[in-house]
This record gives sequence, structure tokens and C-alpha cells, in this order.
Amino acid sequence: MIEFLSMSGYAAYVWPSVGLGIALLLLNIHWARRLHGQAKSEARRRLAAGREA
Amino acid sequence: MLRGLSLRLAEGQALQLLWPNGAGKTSLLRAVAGLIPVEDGQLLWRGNRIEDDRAAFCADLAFLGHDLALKGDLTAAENLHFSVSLRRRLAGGEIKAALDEVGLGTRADALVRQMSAGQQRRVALARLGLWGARLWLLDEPAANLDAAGQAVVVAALARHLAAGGCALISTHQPLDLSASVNRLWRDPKEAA
Amino acid sequence: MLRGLSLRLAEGQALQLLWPNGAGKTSLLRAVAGLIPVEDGQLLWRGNRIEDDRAAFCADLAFLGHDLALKGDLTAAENLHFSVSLRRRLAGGEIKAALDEVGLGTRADALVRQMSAGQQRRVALARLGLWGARLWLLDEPAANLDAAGQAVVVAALARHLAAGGCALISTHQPLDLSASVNRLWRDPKEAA
Amino acid sequence: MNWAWFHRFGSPPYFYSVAGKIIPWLAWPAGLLIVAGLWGGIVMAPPDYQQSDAARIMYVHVPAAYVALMSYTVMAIAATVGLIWRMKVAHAAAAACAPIGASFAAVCLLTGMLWGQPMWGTYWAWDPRLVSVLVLFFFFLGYIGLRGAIDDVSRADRTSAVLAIVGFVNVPIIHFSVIWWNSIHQGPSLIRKGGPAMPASMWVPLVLVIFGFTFYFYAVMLMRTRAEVLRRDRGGSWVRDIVAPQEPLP
Amino acid sequence: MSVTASSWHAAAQILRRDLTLAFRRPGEWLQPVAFFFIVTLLFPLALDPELSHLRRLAPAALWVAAMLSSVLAIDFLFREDGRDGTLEQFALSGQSFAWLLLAKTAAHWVLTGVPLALAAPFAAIALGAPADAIPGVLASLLLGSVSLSLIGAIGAGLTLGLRRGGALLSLLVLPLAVPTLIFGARATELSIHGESMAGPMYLLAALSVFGVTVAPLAAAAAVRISLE
Amino acid sequence: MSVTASSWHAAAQILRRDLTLAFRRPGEWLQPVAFFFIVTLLFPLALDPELSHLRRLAPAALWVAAMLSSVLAIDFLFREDGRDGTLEQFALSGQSFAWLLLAKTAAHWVLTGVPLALAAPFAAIALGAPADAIPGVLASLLLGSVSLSLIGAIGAGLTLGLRRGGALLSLLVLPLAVPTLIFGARATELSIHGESMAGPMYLLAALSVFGVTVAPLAAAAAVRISLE
Ligand code: HEM
Ligand SMILES: Nc1ncnc2c1ncn2[C@@H]1O[C@H](COP(=O)(O)OP(=O)(O)OP(=O)(O)O)[C@@H](O)[C@H]1O
Ligand SMILES: Nc1ncnc2c1ncn2[C@@H]1O[C@H](COP(=O)(O)OP(=O)(O)OP(=O)(O)O)[C@@H](O)[C@H]1O
Ligand SMILES: [Mg+2]
Ligand SMILES: [Mg+2]
Repeated sequence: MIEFLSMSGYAAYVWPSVGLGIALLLLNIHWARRLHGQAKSEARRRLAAGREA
Repeated sequence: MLRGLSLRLAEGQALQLLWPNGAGKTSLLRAVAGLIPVEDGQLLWRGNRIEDDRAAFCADLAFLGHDLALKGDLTAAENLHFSVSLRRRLAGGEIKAALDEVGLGTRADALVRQMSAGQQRRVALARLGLWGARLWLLDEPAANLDAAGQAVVVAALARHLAAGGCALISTHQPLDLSASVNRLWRDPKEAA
Repeated sequence: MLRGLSLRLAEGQALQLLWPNGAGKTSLLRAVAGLIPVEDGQLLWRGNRIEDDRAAFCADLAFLGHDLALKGDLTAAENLHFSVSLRRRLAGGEIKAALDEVGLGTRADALVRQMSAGQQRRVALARLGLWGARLWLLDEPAANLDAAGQAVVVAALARHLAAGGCALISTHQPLDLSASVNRLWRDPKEAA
Repeated sequence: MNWAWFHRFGSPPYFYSVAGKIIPWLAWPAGLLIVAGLWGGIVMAPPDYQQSDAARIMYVHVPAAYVALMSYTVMAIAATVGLIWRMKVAHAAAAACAPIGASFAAVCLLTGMLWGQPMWGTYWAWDPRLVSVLVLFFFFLGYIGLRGAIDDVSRADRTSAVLAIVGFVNVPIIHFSVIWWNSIHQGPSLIRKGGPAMPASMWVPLVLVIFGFTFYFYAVMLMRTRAEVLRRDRGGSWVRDIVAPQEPLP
Repeated sequence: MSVTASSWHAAAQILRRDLTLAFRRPGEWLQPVAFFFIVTLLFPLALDPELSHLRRLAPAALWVAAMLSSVLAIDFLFREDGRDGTLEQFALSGQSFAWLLLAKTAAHWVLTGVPLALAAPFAAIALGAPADAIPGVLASLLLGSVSLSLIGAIGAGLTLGLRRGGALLSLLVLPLAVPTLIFGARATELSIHGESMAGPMYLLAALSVFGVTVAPLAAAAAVRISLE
Repeated sequence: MSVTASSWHAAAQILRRDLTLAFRRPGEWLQPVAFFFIVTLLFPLALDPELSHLRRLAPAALWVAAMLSSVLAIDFLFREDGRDGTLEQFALSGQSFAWLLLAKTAAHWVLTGVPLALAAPFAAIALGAPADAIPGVLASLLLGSVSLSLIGAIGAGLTLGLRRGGALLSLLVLPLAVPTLIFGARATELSIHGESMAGPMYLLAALSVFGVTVAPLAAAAAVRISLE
């Protein structure tokens, strides 16, 4: 296991790369969902404002 | 450019300059405000020479030129807040009231960029009222305004004059100010 | 933005749009000129769809917007020369005559930068005449003009209509065109 | 050919609901492929005979690079469709591609740098392939900047579409840079005459991750496009049914 | 009633107009050249100024300065005509819009690219290049500035009407101009070393030809949108 | 009728206003940073790109790029406020005009100088500087950009209202900024070589102090003239 994690000495390069890849995948999903949420709440705000006026 | 002019404004008095194109209305207003130097002659405010205490004069002065000094990326309320704060501290609710007076109460939080030319001019008029200055210098305040907009200008002026302010206004169409002390000046050569 | 509009202009006819601020006068004129896309609906010129032959339509069109398309560093005559040359070759003396008609005969060689707002607008009016277009689209042609300047606009329009042209004009004060086919349109909802 | 489906896709409500149904069908395969591929590549595959375990960076670097190029391509195509057929949904899709593409380009650059240090002895070199990817990254940023600088949505759509199309010249440059110039970067090793230049235990996981990333890209792009469509039509009547379905009509 | 103007006549008028305007204010087209000189001079100041050292740097300094002053100048290509309504009139003139914009770009090249190319040999010598390199430096900048102007025209069209076009403009234009920079600097370097610069010059010429065909169309599309 | 506003209150309002405006359009203050990166990127592309070679060039490339992006950004310091009449209102507000302009300059430095200094270490590393140099590069740019902003304010005031301010502005500002360039580049160079950079840093600090006292007055005089 230790041997696997050490990546024959390249651990300092391999694991950050894998980490970057996974972060990329997770962050893009997060950003996309946040955008969707913002669009929805903005639309809701608009509708509410329209009803008041 | 202009020579041999002499004019005097009393409290509660408005003077409308109805001079033709290029006669020097804009130049006169800017000279009075101190934005362009006066080559010859002198300006008095409350009996003192303006050069002697420009800060005091500025505190009494509100100038509205062709350019409205509004930021398109700020809302109407923010615009009023930032520009009035340079002169005095605002109490809560004042801005809302001022916007109501010019008929923009519901649009306080709209970006000025998204307003039409006429609405922007109304925001600038609201600012005039908030400054609380004694002397208003207005350069074509009714430009771009429809009949309703002109009524807003007239009402704002009437309030100002009734409160003892005075105003110097350049226009192409005379504004119908009911104030008895409203005067028209149709030709720069005529004495006022 | 505008919906359910329908209008038709005949030769020698002028239509003045007297709509209030923000009603869409500027937008309508720019859409007719093809400067902003028409989302729905169609424009016909001499019975053909404009999209089908835009160059032919442009040759018949003169547009005068808020911006006058004049270069401050060129003289009035040079401005007219360069802008008319894009459309047709000029004969000698035409420019001088056109400037005379708008009352600027003596200022042909003055830089436009040194002219007042009203004089600049007159130069733009002179250009309209020189283009020789059939359809004039004028956005607030009398803005910034004094009474004499407005008379110049009216005279230029009268000549144009008499020669069989037609015009679509946005204004805040109706222009007093004696042409019998002059129509006013006070509200976008009213059919024309 | 029947173009009805194309026009139907141009209608925001239809797009919104159909895309919402498609997304899971992309997302789940993407997840499975990526997990399988990364497992195969990082745990199972043998170390490279030259680069030993450093070669495992490949399983992130190469898919990220492919997807970065693909997202620019998709963006340019969507922009063209939007410009020609005046299709708002296509513009929204182009807008959605830019941030995703920028993030993939950034990861391609960063993993490339992390790979470069052990292999070339330096994080960064001024090499045609590397520089052209950096330029790609700047194009994404420029596209985002231009779009952000224009307030009017329709103007922003069309202006940035022109930029997306013009910038497309860079994509073939990136791809062929290793062939046209003598680059320190590796030449094509997967898709080339005579088959992949590595054993199946190495290239099969790589292909899995590449397909996984591709599905992932389309899933996220559709998510962003839906959000974008909603944002633009926030006043539209169909939006009410989505954001506040239970409320009665006023 | 009137003889319509041919497209060549129209283009010639635009060229004449832009040159007339520029010569009324000579300060303006001298500015990019002055900027170019100042930027090349900044390098020796920021480095320890050994000539042998500087000479290796000369192509980079010349080309970076040339690109920056070109980008700085291109910002004005359409800005004023857009602001005062002239571009609207171009669009409504019945002539091909792309063609008229190409004429404007040509005028711009005459007013900035040519002076830049004429100034470059002096800057090169100040940076330690030999006198033999003068024709090569001149030729490479003359040719390179054509494609810089054309690429710049696209950027100027895209950022027309934006409040802070300048910085965004360079963000859009500089990446597109990277090939010009690489080939141009290579040509200049070869000429400083007294070698044949034919290879990169052909590539620069190819870039210019490509630019002439593509740039006006892209610029016209962008400008038209910004006029709305 | 009203409590007049203190000058600190007024300055704080201007700062808040300018930051609010900037954050409404984040693209705008990121652009100078992007420009900075692109310009530093141009150098290696125009040279034969060997890192050992590049490292000697790094201070020059960093500082020339920083100066240019600072000049590019400073063009907007007063332009919009001048165009829409805000500066007129500042002049008539009864507050010290120079003081209000200093507040605007401070906001500008926060929006451009600070991001530039934060970006510089990355660019330095791409140009081959060692990681140890990061604090030094950051500090020298942070301090240097103060005086760049102040000098820039004078230039922005002088060119306010000119149609083609941009190019002229750089002609005025760049020569004035030469001392900043020399000391700044020297400080960066020392920090890249791992030596003490105290000497040039004191000089940079002195330039900034001098700038704070002189620049607002000069800028105010210049802006006032251009308002006429
Ligand atoms: C910052 C540095 C790097 C960048 C920007 C970069 C960029 C790219 C790009 C864009 C591709 C896709 C090419 C295409 O689809 O046409 C690619 C593929 C690849 N890269 Fe890199 N790379 C970098 C460093 C490295 C390093 C250091 C290595 C290994 C020593 C490497 C090995 C590979 C391999 C093996 C491929 C797949 C080639 C193929 O099958 O087509 N890269 N890289
Ligand atoms: N920058 C300038 N250079 C030279 N002359 C100028 C300048 N600005 C204005 N003038 C001249 O000064 C005179 C007065 O101009 P001013 O703008 O004050 O007129 P105005 O009464 O406001 O006209 P309008 O009704 O057209 O606004 C005009 O004859 C004009 O030509
Ligand atoms: N860039 C824009 N973004 C959003 N709305 C706009 C924009 N420009 C104009 N509008 C809106 O479109 C409507 C019509 O504007 P338009 O300029 O055509 O009016 P107008 O009739 O010419 O008014 P005015 O008499 O004030 O010139 C207005 O309500 C305005 O608020
Ligand atoms: Mg006036
Ligand atoms: Mg209008």
C-alpha cells in the first residue's frame, strides 16, 4: 500500500494531478448547480415583484 | 464672449434665459458656477466676492449641466446617496421621498443605465432637491422631457422658490413657472 | 418592444411621431433603417421586402439620428463632401448651395468643432438634402434648435415632400409642416 | 430531412424539459466510466517502462486536454448555429461551454506542468503545444470577459459568437503543433497509424476515462445551459410553472 | 437623379478622409511611434545595460513594443466613428460594410504601421543591432504590421461601444497575434544575425493574406452588432 | 438645514462608490491583470525560450509589463467621471478637489495595483525565478504600484477630455515613471538572486511618499483646466 501511494517516488506529481482531476469534476458540478439555483431564485424574485406591482 | 451683462437675483426668484442658439447660455452658467474663468467683471454672492470664499459659495450652489453626473451601473438610490454624501449626511428615508417627488418612487432600485433619457433627468432633479442648495443653475433642464417630465421640473422649481431659493435657468421653451418673481430674458442685449 | 404597429407612407407624405418619452420612437426609426433587427413583422419598400435587397433600400434612405455623424475636425463642406461621396458623385457647387439653403453659406469652411449645437444640426440637415434619398428618417430633428433653426428644418422637409419624398419623424413638439399630407400620431396604440 | 426537431430544440421550455431528462443518462455513464478508467489506470495498469509511475498522470492530463479542445469546438459550433439561425438556446449553450472549457484547459495545463517537472526537468517550457494551450485558455477568458462586458444579452451573444468563431483557428494549431514544429511534447500515441503505442492494459483505461470525461462534459454543459435559459427567460410564462408550480394564478 | 459611387471611389474617399483627419492632428499618429520608442527604451533601463546582452534581446523588445503600440492605437480605429454616428451612416450607405471597414483599416495601417516600421531600425540600432540589419528589420515590421492591423480590427470591432474597451481589447487581440509575434521576431532575429529571413517572411505574408480575407468580415459582423 | 459632510466621510464615500462600481463589473479590474500576464508571456515567445536565459530578463519583463498595464488601466481613472459630469460635481462640492481625487486614486490602486502585485509572483516563476523570490517580487510590486498609480493620476488628469488620451497618456507617464522602473526592477532582481533588497525598497517608498504629496495637487489642477 505504501509502495502504491509512493508511486515509485513520483507521488508529489501524480497525486496532486489526480486531485486536480477530481476537484475539476466536483467543482464543475457544484458551479453548474449553483448557477441553476441562482437562476431559479432570481426568477422567483421577479415573479414576486411582478405580482406586487 | 459675453460683455456688458449685469444681473441680480433675489430670494424666491427665477430667471429664465431664452437666448438663441450659441448666444452663451451654457457659458454664462458655467462661469457663474466657477467652472470657467471670468475674464472681466465680478460675481457677488450674499454681498461677498465669490473668489474670497469659494467653498461657502459651493455649499449654496447646485449645478445641473448637460451631463447629469449619474453612474449607469448604480441604482437611482445609490446615485443619490453617493453624490449627496459628498455634501451632507443623509437621514434615512430622504432619498425615497425625493424619488417619490419626481415620480420614480417605484424605480429606486433600478440601474440608471436601464432608464430612458427622461427618467435619468428626473433622477438628477431629485438630487437637486436633496442637496439643499440656495442657488440652482440649470442648463436646459427640460431637454428630452415630455409634458409630464416638464411638469416635474416646474414643480421642483416651484418648491425651491417657495422655500426662498433662487434659480438661473437656460431654456429654449419658457417654463411656465407661476412664481410671481419669474422673469424671462429673451436677448442677451436686453438688461435684466 | 413595440407590438401591433402598422403604418404606410405615401409619396409626399410626412408622419410625425409625437409619442411620450420611452415609447419607442428611436427604436422604431432604427428598426426601419435596419440598424436593429425586427423580431416579428415585415417591412416593405416599394412593394418588395427590404431584406431581399437591402442595398437598394439603403440607396433610397436617409437616416438622421441623435448622433450627427459629423467630424469636428473637418469643415462643414468637407464633412458634406466625404459623407455624400459614399453614395454618389458630387457636381461642383452642390455643397455650397446646400449650405446656403440651411443658412450656413458663409461658414462652409469653418470647422464643425467650432460650431454650436444648433449650427451642427444645420450641417446635418444640409447633408440630408444632398443625399437625394426618397425616405427620410429623422429622430428629433429640431432638438437644440432655436426658432430660426426649426424654420430651417421645416423648409428642408417641405422641399423634400414637394419633390415626392416621404418622411418619418420623431418629435416632442409638432413641426408645423404645411404639407397637406402631414400627419401626427400621438400615441403608439392609435392606428395610423 | 425533417428539421422540426431542430426548431423544437430552439424553444426554451422544450429544451429545458428535454435537457433535464437527458442529463442523468449522461451523468451516470460518465461516473461509471471515469471510476472504472481511473481505477484501471492508476491502480491496475502496469507502470510505463520509461516513465514508470509518473505516466499515470496521463489518465487525467490527456482526457482533460481532449475535453478542453472539444469544449472550444462545441462552443464555436453552438455560436455559429446561434448566429445563423438566431437561436437563443444555442447561444446559451455556447455561453455554458466557456467556463467549463476554461477549467479543463487549466487542469490540462496544471497536470501537464506536474508531469513536465519529472519528465523534462521543468514545470514550464516555451513550447508550441504548451503555448497554444495557454492561448486557448486566454481565449476562454477573453470570451468570458467580452460576454461580461456587454449588458444587452442579445448583443453579448452575437458579439461573443464572432470571437468564438475567430478563435477557432487555434484548435487545429494545438492539435498539429507537435507535428508542425519540433516540440518537446509527445506526439500522438493513441490514435495513429498502426494502433496505439502502448499495451491494452494502458490504453483501455485511458479510453474509458476519455469517454467518461466527454459524457461528463455534455452533462455539465446541459446543466449550465438550462440555468442560462432560465436566467434569460426569467420573465417568461413557462418559468413560473417551473419555479413556483403550486401557486395559483394571480 | 444621381450617379451612384463605385466601391473603389467610396474606399478612396474614406482613405482620404481618415488621412485628412489625421494630418489635422499630427500629434495623434505620432503617438504610437513615440510609445514604441519609449517602450523599447524601458528595457535597457530595467536591465543592466550591456550591449552584447541587449542585442540578443533586441528582436523581443522590438516586437513586444510594436505589438503593444499597435494594440494601443487600434483602440481608436472605430471608436470615434462609432460614437459620432459615422459608422451607422456607413452601414446605411448601400456599400459593402466590410469593404468600407477594410478601407478604414488600410488608412489606419498607413498611419500607424508604416511609421512604426520606419522607426524600428532606429530602435534596433539603439539596442545594438548592426546597420546591415536595417532593411530586414524594416521589411519584417512592415509586413508584420499589416496582419497586426487586421487582427486588431477584429478586436476593435468586438469591443466597440464598451466602456473600457482598451484592456479587454488587448486581452482579445494579443493571443490572436501570437503567430505574428513569433514569425516576426524570428525574421528580425535572422536579419540581425545577417541570415536569410525568407522563411518567416513567407509565413508573415501568408498571415496577412489570411487576415485580409477574414478580418473585415469578422469586424463588420461585430461592428454591426454593436451599432444596435 | 444640513450637517455638512467631513472630508474623511466624503473620501470614504468615493472609495465605496468606486469599489461598488468595480465589483458590479468584475471583468474590468481583472483585465489589467490578464494584460500583465499576456505581456510577460510575449517575451519568451519572441526569444529563444531557454529558462536560464529568461531568468536574467525576468525583472525587466515583469516591470515593463507592470508599468504598461498600470498605464493602460490609469487611462480610466478620471475618464468616465469626466465624461458624465461627475468631476464637475466634485469640483463644486465644496470639498478639497485634490483630496477627492486622491480618494479616487486610492480606489484605483486597490483595484489594479494590488491584483497586479498578487499576480506578479506567478509570472516571475513562469520566467524562471526561484520560489524563494516570491515575497520579494510581491513586496516590490506592491510598493512600486503605489507610485505608479500616483504618477498615473497626473497623466490621467492632463489627458482628460482628449479624444485619444491613451497613447498620449503613456508618453507623459512612462518617462515620469522611469525612477520607479529602475528601483523596482533592481529590487526584483535582488530578490530573485536572493539578496537583500532594502536599498531600492527605501527609494521606492520615498517615491511613493513624494507622490502622495505632489500628485493629487497636480492632478487637481490639470482636471480643473480640462473641465472648462
Ligand atoms: C503544461 C504542459 C502540457 C500541456 C499544455 C499539454 C497539452 C496537451 C494537449 C492539448 C494534448 C491533447 C492533444 C490533442 O488531442 O491533439 C496532450 C496530449 C498528451 N500529452 Fe500533454 N501537455 C503538457 C505536458 C505533457 C507532458 C509533460 C507529457 C509527458 C511527458 C505529456 C504527454 C501527453 C500525452 C502522452 C498525450 C496524448 C497524446 C495523444 O495520444 O495524442 N503532456 N497534451
Ligand atoms: N470650445 C469652444 N471653442 C470656441 N468657441 C466655442 C466653444 N464652445 C462654445 N463656443 C462658442 O461660444 C458661443 C456660446 O456657446 P454656448 O454653448 O454658451 O451657447 P448656448 O447659448 O448654450 O447655445 P445652445 O442653445 O446651442 O446650447 C457660441 O457662439 C459657440 O460657437
Ligand atoms: N439599451 C436598452 N436596454 C433596455 N431597454 C432599453 C434600452 N434602450 C431603450 N430601452 C427601452 O426601450 C423603450 C423605448 O426607447 P426609445 O429610446 O425608443 O424611446 P423614445 O421614444 O425614443 O424616447 P425619448 O423620447 O426619451 O427619446 C424605453 O422604455 C427604454 O427604457
Ligand atoms: Mg447650451
Ligand atoms: Mg429617442
